[in-house]
Amino acid sequence: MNLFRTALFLAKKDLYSELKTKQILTTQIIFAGLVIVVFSFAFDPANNTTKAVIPGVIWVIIVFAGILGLNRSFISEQRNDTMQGLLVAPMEAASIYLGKFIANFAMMLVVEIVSIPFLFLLFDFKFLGSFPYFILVIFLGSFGFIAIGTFLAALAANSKSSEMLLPLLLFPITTPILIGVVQATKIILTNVEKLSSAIAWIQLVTAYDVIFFVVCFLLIDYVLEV
Amino acid sequence: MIDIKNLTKQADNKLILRGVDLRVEKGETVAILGPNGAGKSTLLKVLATLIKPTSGHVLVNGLELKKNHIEIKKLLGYLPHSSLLYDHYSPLENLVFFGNIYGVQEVEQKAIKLVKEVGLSFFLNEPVKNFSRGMIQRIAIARAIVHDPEVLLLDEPHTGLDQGAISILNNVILSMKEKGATTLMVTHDFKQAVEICDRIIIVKNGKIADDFMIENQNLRFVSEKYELQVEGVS
Amino acid sequence: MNYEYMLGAYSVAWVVIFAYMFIIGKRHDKLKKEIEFLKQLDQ
Amino acid sequence: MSMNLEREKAVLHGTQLANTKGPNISKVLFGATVISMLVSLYFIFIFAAEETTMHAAQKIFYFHVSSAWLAFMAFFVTFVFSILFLIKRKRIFDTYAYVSAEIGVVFTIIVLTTGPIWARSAWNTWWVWEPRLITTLILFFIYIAYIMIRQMDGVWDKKARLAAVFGIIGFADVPIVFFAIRWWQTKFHPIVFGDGPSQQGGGIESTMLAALLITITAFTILYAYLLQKGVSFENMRIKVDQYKEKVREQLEK
Repeated sequence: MNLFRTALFLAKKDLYSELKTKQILTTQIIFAGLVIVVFSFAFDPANNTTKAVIPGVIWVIIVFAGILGLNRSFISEQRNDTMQGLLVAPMEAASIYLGKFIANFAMMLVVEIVSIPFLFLLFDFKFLGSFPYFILVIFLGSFGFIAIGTFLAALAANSKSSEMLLPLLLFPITTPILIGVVQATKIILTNVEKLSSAIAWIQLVTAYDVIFFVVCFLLIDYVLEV
Repeated sequence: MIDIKNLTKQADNKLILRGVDLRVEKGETVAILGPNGAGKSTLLKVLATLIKPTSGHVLVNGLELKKNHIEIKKLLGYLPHSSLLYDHYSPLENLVFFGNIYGVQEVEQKAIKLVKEVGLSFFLNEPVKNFSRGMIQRIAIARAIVHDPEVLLLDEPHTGLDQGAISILNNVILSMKEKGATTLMVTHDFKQAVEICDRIIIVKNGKIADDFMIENQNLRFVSEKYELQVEGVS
Repeated sequence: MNYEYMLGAYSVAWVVIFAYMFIIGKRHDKLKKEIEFLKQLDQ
Repeated sequence: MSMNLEREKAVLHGTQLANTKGPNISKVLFGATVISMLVSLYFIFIFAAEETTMHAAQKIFYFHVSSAWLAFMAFFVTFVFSILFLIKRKRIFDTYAYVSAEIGVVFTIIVLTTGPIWARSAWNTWWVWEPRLITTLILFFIYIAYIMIRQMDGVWDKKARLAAVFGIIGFADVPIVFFAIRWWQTKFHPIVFGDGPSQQGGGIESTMLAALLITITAFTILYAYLLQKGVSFENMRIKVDQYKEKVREQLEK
């Protein structure tokens, strides 16, 4: 239980400091807004066929805004070598991972809560699908993406050019999640009759989430080892 | 308290520590002297579990470092060059956070008391980023002792401090010593070393070159020994 | 008889394999030069 | 470990950086590679029956499949040696993992170039969003990332450790990627193109099967040769670096 206790302290520390500076969240949300605007240039919002790209746009926002936050989460610990402070403290490496994961995930959810309604509003999208399932897909997709993203951010933080390295590591590894959640979102938003196949996708994403969360938990010791 | 046996550390192809044997008893205050690149900081980092040794054994309080790292980390207070503080946090918030991680009871009162001890209670709620080097170092030492460690590992704690800060720092170290804490201190400052420490270790080329006790704050004795070991050979 | 595809594919495959071997050879040469230099330095 | 260090120094003095037993194995493997390659070429072009619908273009298949086999095997070897490295922490395991990943990337390039040529001749399009092809592409990106981790600056054991972790994660990801893509494809676009002879169905003729198996054997030997060569090169490079460090230390004294 010590694992969760220290993880929560760490997550609280990160979120509280974010609350004070508001750097990352603001950047993420503004970035999400800009992506939406750029997409409105690329695909005419007045056109009805544009509705087909909405599921893709949602995940493009989440992925790119998420990358911004992930990049910062371990780099921010390099100032004054606070990472060393965490490493000499009596806690497991898994605790650090879990704490960072909780903080990143919470921030990701905030970005989603702000940007997705904004997207629907701007593209004049009438929500017809199943709302609980939509929430579930967003939740599971972000969970998996942030879980593996936090892990790889810890890995990439060892490099001097970690901002460039992280996307290269993260995107190939998360392809299954991205395929799964985009398909599931598409079905839920536009084609609710086929809900059973959306559920199949959700199961795939859930399986991925579980597998990689466990693998990351086991391997984080080696990443944070000094 | 600390027992190091045949410790080596190799980074890439460079041998930094080549077989260090050291035994430090409980309550001793040890200064580690030596030229740049001798491996002093590396030795300290190995003890602080920040560097994995290539070979050799380290026992702290009779516990093997590799196997019981959580228990050992609870005993250690580590103060490196950098402050390990979060910039936009106030001293209080920093100390409370680290105290929580270490599982300190009644952490808030403890933190306030420590900030008072290092003489910064006026700045209790100011963000650390506005502080001067001396103030940061004082908070940093408070951070290192927030959980009442039994072993203090200090890496050049006196550099860049003014006289007032040095005396506060020394008082803190001495009061820790009275509580029975063991202190290992890497330093270049012979004057401070003889003032606080009762044992001197000279490290050269990744090995312990000399190891002796000092009495009566005999600065000349230390300087002579040091010159004999370090400058005499080269 | 669409031989051109077959020839194209096989030439591409061999070009890649030989290019890789060529790169390995280059690395070897560079290292050998270095060793020669070090040997001379040794004497 | 200190024993090890002593021994490495002794080697440096004694044999003057030369590798004595390596070249023999290397030569044997090289000979075996050349012979088996020639045999496989004979089997592919002369022995194996020509396919009736695709004619000569079908012969791409032998190299394509063999390269894919080699690449997957190489990545599997990387995976195994990554795990071994994390457990045992011996540098040799890391060297094997690295060299194997590099060979894997080279042969993935062959798969990714011969694949479209095959697609062009068979289905008249350069790229098909077909599960195996996309999986290979993702695999290619994963191992490019792996090599980029190796290019980081820092001490070798840190790089080796991080790369090993990524090697494990990356390989564990491959089946899921394949599964996801396959599912994605079948759910939304029925497979228009018949699966080529690469599907292990009954459609393959015995002469073709023989040619394929021989090509795969030849490629496996080629892999062994490249791996041996690469590893002996890396070992030599490590020795030279150690030697240089020693010289530098002597100069400092």
